[in-house]
Amino acid sequence: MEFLYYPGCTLSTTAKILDKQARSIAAALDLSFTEIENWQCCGATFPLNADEIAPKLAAVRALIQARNQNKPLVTLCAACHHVMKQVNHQAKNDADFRTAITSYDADLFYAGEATVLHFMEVLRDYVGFDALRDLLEYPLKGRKIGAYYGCMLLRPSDVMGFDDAENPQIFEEYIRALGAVPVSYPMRNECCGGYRAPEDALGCANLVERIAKSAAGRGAETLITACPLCLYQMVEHSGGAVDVCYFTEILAEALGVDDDDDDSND
Amino acid sequence: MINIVAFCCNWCSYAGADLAGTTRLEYPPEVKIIRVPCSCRVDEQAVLRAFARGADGVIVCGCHPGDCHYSTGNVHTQQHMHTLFGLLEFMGMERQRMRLEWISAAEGAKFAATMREFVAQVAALGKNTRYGATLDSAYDNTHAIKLNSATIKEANHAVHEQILPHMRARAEEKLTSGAVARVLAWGSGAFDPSPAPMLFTDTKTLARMAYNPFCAANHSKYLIEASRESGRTLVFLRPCDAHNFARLVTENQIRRDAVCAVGIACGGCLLETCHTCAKIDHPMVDETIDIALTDRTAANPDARFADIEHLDGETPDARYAFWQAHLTRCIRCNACRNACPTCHCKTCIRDGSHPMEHLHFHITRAFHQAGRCTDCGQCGRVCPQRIPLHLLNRKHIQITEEEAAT
Amino acid sequence: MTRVIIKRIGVFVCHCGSNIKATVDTAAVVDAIQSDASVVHAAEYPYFCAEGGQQSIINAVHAHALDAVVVCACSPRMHEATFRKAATRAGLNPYFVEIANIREQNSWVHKNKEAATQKAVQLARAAIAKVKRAVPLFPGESAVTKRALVIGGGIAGIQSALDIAEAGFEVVLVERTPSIGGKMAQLDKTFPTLDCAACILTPKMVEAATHEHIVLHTYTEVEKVAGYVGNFSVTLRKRARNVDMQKCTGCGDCYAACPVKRIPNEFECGLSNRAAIYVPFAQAVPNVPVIDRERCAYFRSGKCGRCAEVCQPGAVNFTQEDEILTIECGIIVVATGYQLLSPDMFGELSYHDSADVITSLELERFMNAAGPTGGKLLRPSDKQVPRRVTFVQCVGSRDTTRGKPYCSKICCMYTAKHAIAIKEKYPDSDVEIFYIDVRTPGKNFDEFYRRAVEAYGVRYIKGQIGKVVTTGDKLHLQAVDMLEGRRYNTTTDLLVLATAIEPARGAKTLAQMLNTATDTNGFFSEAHPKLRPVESATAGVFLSGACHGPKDIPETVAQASAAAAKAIGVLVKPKLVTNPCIAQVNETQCNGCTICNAVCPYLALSRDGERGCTTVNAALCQGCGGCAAACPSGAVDLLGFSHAQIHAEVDALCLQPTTHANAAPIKHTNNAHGGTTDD
Amino acid sequence: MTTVMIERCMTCGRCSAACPVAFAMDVPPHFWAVRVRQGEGESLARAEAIWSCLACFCCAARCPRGVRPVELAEQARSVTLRKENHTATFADETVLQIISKKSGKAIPQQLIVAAMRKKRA
Repeated sequence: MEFLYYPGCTLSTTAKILDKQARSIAAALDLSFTEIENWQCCGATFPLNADEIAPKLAAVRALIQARNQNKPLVTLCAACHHVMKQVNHQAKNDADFRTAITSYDADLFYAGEATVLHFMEVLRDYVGFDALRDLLEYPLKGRKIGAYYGCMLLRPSDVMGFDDAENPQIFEEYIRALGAVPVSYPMRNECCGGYRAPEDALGCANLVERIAKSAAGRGAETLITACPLCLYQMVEHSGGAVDVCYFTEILAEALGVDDDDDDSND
Repeated sequence: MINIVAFCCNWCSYAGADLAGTTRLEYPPEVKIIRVPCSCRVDEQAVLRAFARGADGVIVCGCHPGDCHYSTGNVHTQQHMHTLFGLLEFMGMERQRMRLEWISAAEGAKFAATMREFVAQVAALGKNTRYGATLDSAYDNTHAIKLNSATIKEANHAVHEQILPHMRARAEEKLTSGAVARVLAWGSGAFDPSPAPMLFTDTKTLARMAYNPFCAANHSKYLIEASRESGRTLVFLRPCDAHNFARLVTENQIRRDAVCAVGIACGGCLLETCHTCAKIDHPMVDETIDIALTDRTAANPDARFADIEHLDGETPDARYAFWQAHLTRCIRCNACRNACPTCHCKTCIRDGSHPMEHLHFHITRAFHQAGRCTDCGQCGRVCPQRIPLHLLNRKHIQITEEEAAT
Repeated sequence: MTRVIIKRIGVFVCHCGSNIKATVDTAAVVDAIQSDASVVHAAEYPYFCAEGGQQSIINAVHAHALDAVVVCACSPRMHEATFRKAATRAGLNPYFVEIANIREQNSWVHKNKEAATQKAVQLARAAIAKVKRAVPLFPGESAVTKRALVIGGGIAGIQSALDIAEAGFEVVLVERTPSIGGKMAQLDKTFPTLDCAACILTPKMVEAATHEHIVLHTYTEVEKVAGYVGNFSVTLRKRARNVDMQKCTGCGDCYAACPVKRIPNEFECGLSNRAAIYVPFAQAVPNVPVIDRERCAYFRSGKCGRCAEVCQPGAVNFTQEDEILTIECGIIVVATGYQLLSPDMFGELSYHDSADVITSLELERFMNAAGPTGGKLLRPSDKQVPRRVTFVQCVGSRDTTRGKPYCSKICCMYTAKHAIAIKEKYPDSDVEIFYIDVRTPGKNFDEFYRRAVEAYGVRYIKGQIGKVVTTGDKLHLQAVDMLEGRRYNTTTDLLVLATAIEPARGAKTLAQMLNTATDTNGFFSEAHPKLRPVESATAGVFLSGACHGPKDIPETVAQASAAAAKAIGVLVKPKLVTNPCIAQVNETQCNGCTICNAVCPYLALSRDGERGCTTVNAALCQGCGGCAAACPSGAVDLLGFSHAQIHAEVDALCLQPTTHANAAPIKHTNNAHGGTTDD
Repeated sequence: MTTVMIERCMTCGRCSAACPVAFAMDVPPHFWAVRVRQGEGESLARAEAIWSCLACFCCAARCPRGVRPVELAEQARSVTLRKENHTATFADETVLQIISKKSGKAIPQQLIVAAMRKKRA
């Protein structure tokens, strides 16, 4: 199965490890990932003003490539994923938006035809968790792992279509497939406060503490996340209450493709 | 003075008109109301009749969607009138002369306002001379639109040649075993390009069976008669034949159990409609012969509505002139209705009507196929006057498809 | 139908005082229409609707041997019935009367006298043209099967069944579960009087089961409905209980002996367990167990049979099969009730995550003395009495995104009831209620709610809960207090969700079987929201209770009795009179293509396979005429509004009056649609 | 002025109950739609709350009426920024601020971009 891969700016800088792990996993699972040509930063946030067109064009250009090559567009970073799905949804459902992008640049004619997938959705829907279980070299027996979803993968749920926004299960099923014990805790879909990180360290610490406590209270030893900003926030503010890593790390480990090369996560 | 006929449903619009009266809301006396139990009672004949007798505008009024006294009557009204008005417009009648409006029993003011507006709109157009009471001899033939219809493309004769032996073999096998009493297939005529549907009952005659790009007749209609004979009938159906076959079975015209239906691959024939045909499936058949060979490479389904759009782009005057030029040549030979697989009424509603009503005959003929026509193109094919009758059908197909898409 | 050739028409032009006469020159109308050869008498009069006016029409019919009457007057919606009765008194068929509406649709909406007069003449001519093509019509009759079918054995169905049975008609009461009683049987107390639900319901259940006119079928579902008002034929599937109803004594030995015990009890909302052979609750009617075949060890593996061994009367019967019954009945009462919306889609409230988040129906079971805790309110997690109980209203109600757009109507009141009940039982406990609006319209309702606040100290907080987090034995609530305008974070021991109510499972399927409509929310639609609130759009199908929308018990019972009264109104009739203006099929023209069948909203048309043509069920046809318009060959016509009549009206209105006045009468061919050739 | 369906708000308060930071806001989310509806959008634009919004979408996700307060916050922010004609310089300062404060640590790129977006007119 062939996919177009959109790494995004964070995965090219501070979260190279996420990129690397994903690529090794894809190779191990026989998924063909072609990096999208000349990609531009997605903008990290989806503008909620109807009149802001320019910040969405980078996403439109990536989506057009996916449509033209007739391959699903795969993302890893929660922010990129959020922006891609939001822009795709708007292009599909908002005729004014379509007119606006075409007026901006006549080459940009796009109506939401591409499919946007998160790497986790590829694992679930194209590989299958059951098939994944059979491929493991080193199942994570007995490990207690909690999923930290954060905001951007889940909400708004009608656009993201990722999972039930209030009681998501996809990461838990993934953890279970890897042989570990999923730890479900109520705060797993709450916000880490990332958007306020520059100006309000105290507020962020507060939010992260509530999440970490909730997870630790249910016995999670490790938290996995798909978002570099969530990971950064957890590392910054949780005071080491729980161990946090990318969701790809545990799979790389279980598959035995984790080559421990640490050019890395910091 | 113009003349407007308003068909009003008893429960909403007629009561709304009464309310306009009770509250003394004036509207022009050109409007005359005919009371019907439900707007769905208004058929195309009533509307055509009104125009034929000199009405300059027709308005049909019913309950708002969801409020129908008979629960879903107005849904049918909407479908019927939308199609009928679209067809008339396509044939050059001004759309402003026809209207469908939802008016509730509480909307006296809306009734009066609608009628004022509609009368003004029709008055601006003046008396109706199109498809109306008087024959309009003033049309200018020089305006007639030239269609850039699909040019005849090559059919894939290889497909036909490859399949014909299999067809003969299947026919022989079934006739010999007694599984069927007759076989309906094309038989070669005196000349090569004139194969016609034939009933084969004797294996000795099977050599006459033909399958080539000139096999234009649609088999399905012949099954109406054949399936009523004793014993089963084997029939060979291309996708177009099969679609009409399924339609006729659904409409109880073909006794399904009396037919052994064999789907065959189609290489296309030299029929106008083949050039935009996208059908490759064979609904309701019992068995198939090499249907994977069906070749649509020469067809261009995207061009299906090209002529329609071309005509739609013209002015109503030009469209009217186009259809006048064609339809006044009609000699009412009824070949179109005899060949049409969905025209199967025992008696035709338009039998014995006035020459002016030839025009209405064709509107009616096309309108009655709405939602049923499979675009097989037989109507246009058989017309000795070369009237492009299939365009009327395609117009309502376009209307229906657009409606389904919204 | 014999065609009567109408040759002698009388036209009566009414002045309606000055209402018509002021704008229409009535004398000119009388003059003008006499040019029609068929009009043998024409007259004007100030008020034809008055007794004198009617009498003058009757006299004219006799004097001039009229065979039809046209009245130019007010709207037929006003006096058509009056003039038809007058015609009947004069010995004419009432359908030989046509009205030309020259008041509402002429004199009242036009000012120009000349134009209005001319239009009046045209309208009169249209009416004359129509009546010429009239045929005598006679209302049909159909018999009434003197039996009612009530679907659903909750309080609504029980009440309707009892009322109809008391009127002396036989009733078949069908219930899907093993016992009648419905949701009310699960309740503890009822608002606003706090009387015990079981105490008032169980006597009614027993009465329904023992009533001489009621036949009870529990564990039974409706499979198919055929027929029409007065003559329904309903197919029921009576599921195999595997216990002989006659032999069983209700001793209970079987379920005590059953080794399969850990099945969540549906009646107890899964809060306690039952065996594979069980009665749903102690007061079940009938008190006869059923075997849950999916769980029963005998049915799963063929091994066991303990229940049969201990059953002394030998009532357990593993070979029993589903039974198919056909019930003939005259009317059907739908009383299928409601169910609770699952709170699973509101994940932030942690119903899935914490045992101490429960629904209000689960709370009813905890509070009920016959419930899983014997009436003690114990939190599910640690079986301790909660010190604080928090309620949240509108979980899924008034919610256009994840829930239902409507107000579930009963939650405000039952939550107040729960609060009072908890305070009564545990006066030291702390009860807090989050609400959006408190809605208490109803007799003694607001007083009851105020009592909760004033006498019991229940704390009402205008606000909602946004997130519930469980840590240890506490539920942490992230909430808002709207009156304070700020966030309110608190903890509680037990959280009760007032989840929205929705139509019972299968309501939509049943509605399709009955060919009646449901609203956008899946509740059964009434025929008219104001004037026919307990009738469905399908004649002979009546609505009882919450199948029609959220309702409390008093309202349900009131509607159940109303439905019963309407039903009895049909059942007492010796014959049903049918509307004569119905579809008619010309069988020689019909080729049985069934295009018309598809447009009929009442399934009144069907193809007669033998004759190969469509036939009309006169009892079902409501006379909309959709079929007549749909038929391509004109084989279907609508009596009273026939093709010929409508075309004649069109001709009269469209052909220019001047030419028309001199023209010969329009020729009419036998072919209903056939064009005439006179223009 | 807004694409948010403010008229649907029935002031149930679920947005403020859902918001992880409403407790610290001068004007909690349940007031937002009402303020705009009453023509007091200006006062919302002046509120500190619109800057403390995390854009986490909890308010929108849990609103029973499909109102999206989160969008109002962003729209109010843009109104303010556009009025005050904030330029790129302001945003760049913010970025510098982040980087200087956290120097030496791995600040994810997306945070820098998001912060620029938030503060740029």
